[in-house]
Amino acid sequence: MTPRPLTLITDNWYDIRDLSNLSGKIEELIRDANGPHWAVWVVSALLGAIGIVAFIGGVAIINIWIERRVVGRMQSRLGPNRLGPFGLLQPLADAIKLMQKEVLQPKAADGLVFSIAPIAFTVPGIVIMAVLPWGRNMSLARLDVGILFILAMSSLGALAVFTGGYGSNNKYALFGAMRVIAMLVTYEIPSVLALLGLVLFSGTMDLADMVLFQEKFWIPLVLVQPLPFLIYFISSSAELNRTPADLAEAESEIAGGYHVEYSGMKFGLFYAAELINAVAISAIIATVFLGGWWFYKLDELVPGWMIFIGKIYAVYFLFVWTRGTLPRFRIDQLLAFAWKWMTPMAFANIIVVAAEVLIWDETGASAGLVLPLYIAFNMLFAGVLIVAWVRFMGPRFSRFPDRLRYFDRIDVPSLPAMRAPAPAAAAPKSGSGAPARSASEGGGDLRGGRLVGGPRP
Amino acid sequence: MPIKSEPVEVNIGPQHPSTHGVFRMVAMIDGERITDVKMIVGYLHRSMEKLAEERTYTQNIPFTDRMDYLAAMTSNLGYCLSVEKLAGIDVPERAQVLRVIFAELQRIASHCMATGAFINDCGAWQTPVMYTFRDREKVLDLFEMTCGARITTNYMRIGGVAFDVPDEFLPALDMLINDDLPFRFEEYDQLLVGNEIILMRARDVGVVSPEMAINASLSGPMLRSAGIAWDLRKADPYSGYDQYTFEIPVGYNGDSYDRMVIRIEEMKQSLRIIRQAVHILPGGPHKTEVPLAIRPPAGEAYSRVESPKGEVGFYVVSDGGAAPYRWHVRAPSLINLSVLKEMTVGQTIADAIVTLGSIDINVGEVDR
Amino acid sequence: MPHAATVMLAGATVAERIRAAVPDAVREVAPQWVVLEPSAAFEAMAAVRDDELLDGKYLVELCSVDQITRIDVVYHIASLAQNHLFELKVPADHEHPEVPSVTPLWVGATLQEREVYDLMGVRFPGHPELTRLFLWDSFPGHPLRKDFLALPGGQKAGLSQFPKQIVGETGGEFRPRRPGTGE
Amino acid sequence: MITDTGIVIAFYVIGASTVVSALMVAAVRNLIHAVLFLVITFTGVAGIYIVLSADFVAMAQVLIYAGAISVLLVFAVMLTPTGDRRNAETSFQAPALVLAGLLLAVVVFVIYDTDWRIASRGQFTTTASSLGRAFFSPYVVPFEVASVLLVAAMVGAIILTQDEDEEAGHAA
Repeated sequence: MTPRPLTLITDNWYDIRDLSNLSGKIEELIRDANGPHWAVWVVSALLGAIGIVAFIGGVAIINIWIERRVVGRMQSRLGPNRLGPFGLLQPLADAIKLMQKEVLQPKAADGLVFSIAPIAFTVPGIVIMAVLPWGRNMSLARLDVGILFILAMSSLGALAVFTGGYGSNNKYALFGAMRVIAMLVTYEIPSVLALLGLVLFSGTMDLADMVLFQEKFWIPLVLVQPLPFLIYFISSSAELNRTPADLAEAESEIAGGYHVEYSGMKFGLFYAAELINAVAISAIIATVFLGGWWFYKLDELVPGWMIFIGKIYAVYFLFVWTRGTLPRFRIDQLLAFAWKWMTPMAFANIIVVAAEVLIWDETGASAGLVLPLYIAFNMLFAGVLIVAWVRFMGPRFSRFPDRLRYFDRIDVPSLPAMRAPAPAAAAPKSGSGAPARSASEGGGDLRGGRLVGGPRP
Repeated sequence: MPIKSEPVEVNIGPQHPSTHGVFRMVAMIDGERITDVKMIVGYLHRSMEKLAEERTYTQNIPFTDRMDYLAAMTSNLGYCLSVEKLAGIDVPERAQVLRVIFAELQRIASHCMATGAFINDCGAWQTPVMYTFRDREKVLDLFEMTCGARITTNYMRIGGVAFDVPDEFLPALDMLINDDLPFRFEEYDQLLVGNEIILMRARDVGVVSPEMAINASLSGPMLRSAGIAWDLRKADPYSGYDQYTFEIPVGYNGDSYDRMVIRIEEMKQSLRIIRQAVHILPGGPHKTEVPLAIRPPAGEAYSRVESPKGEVGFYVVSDGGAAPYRWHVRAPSLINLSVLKEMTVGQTIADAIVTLGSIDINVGEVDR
Repeated sequence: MPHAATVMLAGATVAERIRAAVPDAVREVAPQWVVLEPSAAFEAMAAVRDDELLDGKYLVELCSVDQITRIDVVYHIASLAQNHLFELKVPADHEHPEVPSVTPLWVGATLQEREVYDLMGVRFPGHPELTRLFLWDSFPGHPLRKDFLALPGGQKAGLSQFPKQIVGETGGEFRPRRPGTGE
Repeated sequence: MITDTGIVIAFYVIGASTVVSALMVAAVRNLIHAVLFLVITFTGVAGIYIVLSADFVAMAQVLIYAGAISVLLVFAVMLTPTGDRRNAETSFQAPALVLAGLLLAVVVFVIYDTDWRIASRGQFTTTASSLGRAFFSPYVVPFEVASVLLVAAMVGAIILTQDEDEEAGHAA
């Protein structure tokens, strides 16, 4: 909004440590040539937009490859490895294939809504990139309310998913749409509250200032705020429709959900936007929790934007990891998890953080003393809360002998039908009574998946 | 202020990622809750029972492969047993042990598939399927080594097995059952059995009461999960199963989770059986000489084996000719489906998918 | 004690128990099976299921055999508690076969009776939903019958080869069954 | 006064699209379409806030109205039976028109009656912190009253939607 004075690290425009030098140089040239003052705005906006769109194009292509290779390794297979070196050209081939495919539209679909949804889904992920601090001075739009902007944009993405699901006029798609709306309402709250704790602690909503805060105190905020990190990670994986919470597309239940009717490049847009959104959320986590472009003294040697991208992909790997590992929740379990665990925990965290900030402000203690104490306390707090929740509020199963019985023989009367009848239903668990009653219990007990005792081969 | 809702009719299948074949479930859904379920089968109906009346007894063996194509060996075995019972044929000792080895290997392969697909239905992103398929492939490699086919093995013959095992089979088997699979099953235990999300998804989902299980003629893991200790390998031993030491795992709750754990445990028990079978594998012929166009005396025989899915029974009626007069298959997949409605009504779609996955149907066997 | 094997009960033993409960239900006693009167078959089955000695709680399978002059519906019934198995047969008329449904006794018979109806044409009065299981509603005839040698009227296999209107038991063009409408 | 040409252009473009989509909300027959147009209207209003360099309000507008309120409207529409989704021949048309006309009159009157003064101070530099200070020092009572009101509304909504039968079922 308000242009800030440009403070360059070095004056050399070719210094790749900060790409804003280049754009600053161009702006200076325009100013020196007495160009119209709006030209500075337009040119810098265009430059940034081109950079971000180029980055996103690369991301969409390379992330397909990364995701498939990484998940391939997790699934004990190779993943794409034929096309080009290490299969790097596979995403290009996929993209070309998707572009060639005919875009089908159901006859009864809501035409405009159906067509606009993939675009509306792609935009928020791209726009979020604009407010991120890519380097010390590399924010395309440095907003005072950067975090609010991010939250606002990511809530729009879910609306686009709903639009697609509704417009397809398909029952599965509508299920996906309804699920995504329910999840949006639920997960918006903990994710906002989680980031609120950070805002309280760092005292700013400006993303660049948050990075500077972490640089100033030499500490990534994830250490000080472990609980918000978990909450935000989980709720954003729900917002991203990734596996522990991919209920909106739920391949095995509703066969793809909101994008079940999409084909060709419309589907391709959904697919790419999903990856872009994942990178955008990873970038947010990298910025506010991991310190963005700052990494101790490394950012003086390596370009900050490279550190930032490295951090983005570290977080992105976490997303791929959970996707490759975990089964899916049921929708009611997921919503219950959000309401019954994440929201109360986030509130508790805010109270703790507020108290901590107050103490720090009032006592004026040095950061070197306060921060390690806070780290220790917050880690302990998070651990205690999680363990207590699992102990006291974890799922209860109605009948839970979590083990099997083992029978090594099925004994019956030697001359059936000639003998006295078996007493009916001795054990309530065994319908006909006799097998469970007369069989000797052998082997061992299965508890927690481990066989305890008993003769084993 | 009650909210009025309209029930929606949703087709789950025949083209659906989680129906494991062309199986169709028409569900009336109120919100996400299922109020009524109809199953529609027959997309894979090949009328094997009619075709079999035109073919000789030996020519019918390949049909049994194509019924439960995930457990071809056990179907083969059941059919051969019924004809042997009808014609009074004795099977050599070596063939019996080989049959046991292959039937148990097939059980491992089928349960691998069932477990992986079940977790996939729970929503895991293909990873468990890949893991279990990796182990299933190794078993199928052994099949290929022995009879040249991986899926539709056509290995059992009336009076024995088609080929003796090749020389390299036993070392490979030894490596598989002693080095590879025990480690893998431990891995399954660690990854799956205690997994919180799987517990939440599968515990108390798709519950069958023991009374219902018996009344609905369920068999296999479905019956055992309900707490009924019933396994034909123990109750009605065939092919010398009574000489092996093994245990049958039995659940308490009759829910999907129990069925999954039972399958994992059964794989371990199968390993035990195979180890003993390899140990006692005798020499001698692998097959009794039986005329290719065998003509059993007029009569009928019903014989059954414990396939991975449950009790596979073959009811063969002979009129003394070279082809069976009537050939009926008791297909466990079909009969296990009779409680589908009771299990799924009142659940959400997600639970219904998990329930269907835990039944472990094979559409080839349902439709025949 | 050796492992028990399933005992196949002799027909006479089973017939004796059935006669004790339903006097005139047994038509014929064979060494391995018992032939029941269709009229009293349901009562006999109920007796078999609830009998203390026979304990036929578990219907192993249900199928049918076309015996040219009649159609036999064959029941294999087992007791899991006592581990025995026996066989009952209910003959039905070949032209209009009808056998009382045992669905009220064993839920497991639901799909198997539908299968028998579909492929052999035996009707089961008392079945809650007796529709074809595998074939579509307008399929002409019942293929497992011995007199079903080819499709009638020179029809060829393949769905598109069938005429829209077929004089069959249910008739009408092919359409997927809709739940809840009884079609 | 806004003098910058670019900002004036932006104001008129955003204003026009906001007004047009607001009109479409009333005009379209499909309720879902109406909600989607409403989202565009909300976003347009946020755009106007940005033009007025009130970035915090703009973001709150997008987050709360476009993100949350519209989702609630979508919920309401989806929970409406399909048959009741027609908004064409509703008997509320005439009263709604009257109400809208009155509202317009009030707004126009206020616009003309207010003495619009050009702000003496410069642009906001950080609207978020100024807003926060304003909320918590001079306007703390209205702020707190508003939040109490919202809590009361939420409790009321929960009680309204609770099914009586269900309640009885839980008690039993």
